[in-house]
Amino acid sequence: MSIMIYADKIDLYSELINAGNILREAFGGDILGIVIGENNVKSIDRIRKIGLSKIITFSANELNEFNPVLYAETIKNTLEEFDVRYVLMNSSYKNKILSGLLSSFMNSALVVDVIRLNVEDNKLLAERPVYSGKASAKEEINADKAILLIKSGVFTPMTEEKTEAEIIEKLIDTSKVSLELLEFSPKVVEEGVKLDEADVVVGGGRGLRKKEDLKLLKELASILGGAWGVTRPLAADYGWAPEWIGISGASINPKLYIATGISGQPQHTSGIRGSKVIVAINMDSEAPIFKFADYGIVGDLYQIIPKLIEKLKEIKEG
Amino acid sequence: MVKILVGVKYSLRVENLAIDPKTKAIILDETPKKMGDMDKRALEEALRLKEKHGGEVTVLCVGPKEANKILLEVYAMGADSAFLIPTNDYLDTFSVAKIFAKFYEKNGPFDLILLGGASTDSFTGVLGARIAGLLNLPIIPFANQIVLEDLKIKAESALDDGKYKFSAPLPAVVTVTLEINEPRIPKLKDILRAKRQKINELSLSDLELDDLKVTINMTDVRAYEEKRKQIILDATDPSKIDEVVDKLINYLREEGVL
Amino acid sequence: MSEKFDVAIVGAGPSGLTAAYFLAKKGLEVVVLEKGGELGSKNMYGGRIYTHVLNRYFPEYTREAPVERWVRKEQLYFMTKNSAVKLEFFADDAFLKESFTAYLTKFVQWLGKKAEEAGVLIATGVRVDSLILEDNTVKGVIAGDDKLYADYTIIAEGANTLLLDNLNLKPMTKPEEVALGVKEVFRLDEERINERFGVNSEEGVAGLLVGFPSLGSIGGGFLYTMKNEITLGVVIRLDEPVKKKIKMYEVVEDFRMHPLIKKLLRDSYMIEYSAHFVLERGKLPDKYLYGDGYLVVGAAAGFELNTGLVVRGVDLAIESGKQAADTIIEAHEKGKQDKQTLASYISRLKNSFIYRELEAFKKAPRFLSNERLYNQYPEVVNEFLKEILTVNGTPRRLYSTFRKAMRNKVSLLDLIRDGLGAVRSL
Amino acid sequence: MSSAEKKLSIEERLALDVFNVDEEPHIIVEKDKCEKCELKPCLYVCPANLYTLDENGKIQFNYEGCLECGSCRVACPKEAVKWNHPRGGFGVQFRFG
Repeated sequence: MSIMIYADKIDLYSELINAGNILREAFGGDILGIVIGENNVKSIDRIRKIGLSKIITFSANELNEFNPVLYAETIKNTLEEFDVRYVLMNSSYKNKILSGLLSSFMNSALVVDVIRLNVEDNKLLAERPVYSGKASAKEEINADKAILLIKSGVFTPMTEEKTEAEIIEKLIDTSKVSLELLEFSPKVVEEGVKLDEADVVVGGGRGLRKKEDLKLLKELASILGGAWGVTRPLAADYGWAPEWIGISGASINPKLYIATGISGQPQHTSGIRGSKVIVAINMDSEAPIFKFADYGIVGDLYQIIPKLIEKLKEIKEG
Repeated sequence: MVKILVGVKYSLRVENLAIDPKTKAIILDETPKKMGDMDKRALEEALRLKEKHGGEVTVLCVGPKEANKILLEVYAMGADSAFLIPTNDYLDTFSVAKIFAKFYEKNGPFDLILLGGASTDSFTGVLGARIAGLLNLPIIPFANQIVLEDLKIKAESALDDGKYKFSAPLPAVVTVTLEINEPRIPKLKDILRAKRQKINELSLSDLELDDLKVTINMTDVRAYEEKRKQIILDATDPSKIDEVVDKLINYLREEGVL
Repeated sequence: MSEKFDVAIVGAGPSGLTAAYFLAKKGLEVVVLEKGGELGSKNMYGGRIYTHVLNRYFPEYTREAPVERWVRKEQLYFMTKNSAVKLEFFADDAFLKESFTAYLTKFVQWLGKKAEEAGVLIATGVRVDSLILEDNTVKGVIAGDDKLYADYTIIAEGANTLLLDNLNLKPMTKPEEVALGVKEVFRLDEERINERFGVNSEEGVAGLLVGFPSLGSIGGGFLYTMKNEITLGVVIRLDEPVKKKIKMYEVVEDFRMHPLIKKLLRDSYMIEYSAHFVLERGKLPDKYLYGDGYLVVGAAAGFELNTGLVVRGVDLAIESGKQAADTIIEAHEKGKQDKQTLASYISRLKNSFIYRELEAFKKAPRFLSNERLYNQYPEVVNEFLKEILTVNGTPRRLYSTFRKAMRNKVSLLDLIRDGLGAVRSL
Repeated sequence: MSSAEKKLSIEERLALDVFNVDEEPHIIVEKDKCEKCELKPCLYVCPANLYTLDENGKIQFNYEGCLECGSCRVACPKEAVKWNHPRGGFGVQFRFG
């Protein structure tokens, strides 16, 4: 039997191998890697010495862009050939679809968004956040086979040099696949990050005096590589932005949310609960937003934000 | 003419999760519920396809008996028939997928299975793919636009790294995002009509699934402490701003969010 | 699709559902239109239902209705900021079944189920925007683009009378005619509630709190024990917060921070916050209660009784629903919808307890709008008791202590006047 | 679920309630009328504190979080509050009403 690792980004194999090691210690077996697509196969040297015993590669042209049905067909045969019991993937939308298809084929359990993994009394236990990240669920795997989608960043990358993996190149017949990819348009990063997907969000409220002042938010957001947003009045009443953050608008789950000039009405705060860290900047020390904040600055946002931008720029530039 | 099977979930309202303040356990019975947000859009999309091409929309829900509330809504929106498979036990997505697959086989043929991209509460986002896997059908996931032409379904998927335009022959599974449409709000007459429609109940035995076995047991669901640190820095005195901003940056570094 | 019903009822509260139930029992085609997505989701009140009407119309309620606790103890608190004087009435067994605590949300769901079983069509999630007015006769309702025709329309929209006001079927509600009730619900386990209030699991407490809860304004606080919760809130006349420049959302929390209340609520946690109108004006003049094709029932008609000591609504609502049903059944048999025929609603009401009791308390609003009742008397009572109960070696006589407590707060003349006023109004 | 030991802000309390917020506001405030209103009763009667003053002393209003009591409609002396119930099925949903 063996454990298989598949990632849709080459750098994530070295994280997943550490999840694989937990399974290997408990259940034995070899850890295989499977790499799909020309570009990924080209970078294969980066994962050659992380502890994979074999790396199976597929580099047909048709595999360069994601096609869930085609990718599932590609992996299927390998699963049988190597008697794979556990599959580890990074948690992404693409892999959710891929693993869904594969798990039906394998007749296996499937857990996505795993943030903790351990084995107790020969039972595999996985933990994952549920209910918009408000709670965590412990799930006990009750099947012989399982696919686990691990959140990136949960396991530290393998840095030690291990024995070099054997490379097995494979071909696949793509002609019978029913799903056809007509067009792929990669995400344009410069276009601005989407509020609900951003790692950092800078929000503005009625403390902003005029529409032009939104440039403060935009500048701060861009230096942090994040998105900017506003509260409902600014969007719906003043028309400064097409959408807003809050109960009737977008719910956000960033690592960092910076609320500037926002008083903290529940209609807004219920949309920011998913944020890991919340910073509030407001003139009014009594503003309810401070109760929802990890770090609050009482003061004038027109002085504080420029200073913050200035200092972040210094850091960025060296 | 398209025959569409739509799946809807009786989902928890996660914004109103009932939590025991001491144990942090989730009190599921007390948490209000609703039709899943994306499921509702799947139904809306099915109704729009039916309005355009003719056909029939069948809705299936696996959940507790109270889920008939949302099936009433399903009828009010315009579905032709609604089925409930009442179950109080926790079912993993694989079991639900098996139920859908069996229903599809027994009550088909269907041209299309439309589902929400992910449920509002557990948000796993794999059900559609598992059904497609079991039935060996093509899947187009997380679609934010659907076109049906020449017995083919074309849809645009919003995935991690960009937009994918897929095309698949019918029958196929398509899951949808929140962006795909704005669901209709039933009118008085729709609601009155819905009240007279029958919610069909099927048991697992009716689907020959008596021995359905879950592959995952949820052993413990607990709310995270929702506590904010509330460290407040005073920068009302402009001369303090420099120092306060430095402090903030340090805090954010320690948190690992910069 | 053309829909036509015998009766259309706007609002699935206790009055509307009772009317629907009795009409359907007589074989009429009845539809109830409710704006809330689910039955009971827009209904809110303090927490107590008096049983006399249920005994008469729904005797099976003892087995079926979602009773939380039977009220065994009636408590009256006179409160100042830091102290309280409590009067407690412990009911004997006969009194015990006079009222129970319940959530109106759940009670309405129960009543709705009964109505549906009787054949009523209840459509939830329907906001009625207006009434169909043809030839000066109400002929049904309008919701969005849809019209629904009915021979009779019952307006059971509750205390916030939007339909009646918008169609000028009655004069616009004035701020001094309504009070705002704000309620907080606290979860506490059954055993601790029993222990804290000295009751068993079947028995409950109803408390009325005057003085501090409404910050000396006209109104008061209320407290009810549910099975696993305590509901607590304030009712204040709508013109008062404005006069006193106090914010309603703060009043209820200030009240909750009173040392006595804090003790009662220890270890509990809040699970809901809600608000609703309570009528202060008493019933609408007869002429607004009926017209060609329609009747007005429940709180919309002003059938709420707020005497200061007793707050009632559900029993009046049910009774008015029953009387409206009887009126329509009779009119339906005659095949008439006109105002003259429907006027028998008023004579039915006059023969029911509703008018008798509303009549009896007609003078109450004037007595109850006397500020001293809420402001000075709680202070006096508390200070008086504090004085006579304080032992510090100084001898005191009862009368002079009383005078001392009253000093600067209320004159003896006021006291006599108010006392007489109270007697006259009761 | 908030402990009863301390005062709760209106935000904390409203967060306990179930809202099915309609995208279409059910209350429209004609704010120009508010400028001539000295009393501004809405600031005091609203149990959800949805009426606030901005730094220029102008009324700000947000319909989300409305408990649908109707106080602002009745209390407003300038008829500036165009009040309606939220569309069917929307708005607050009491569970312990």
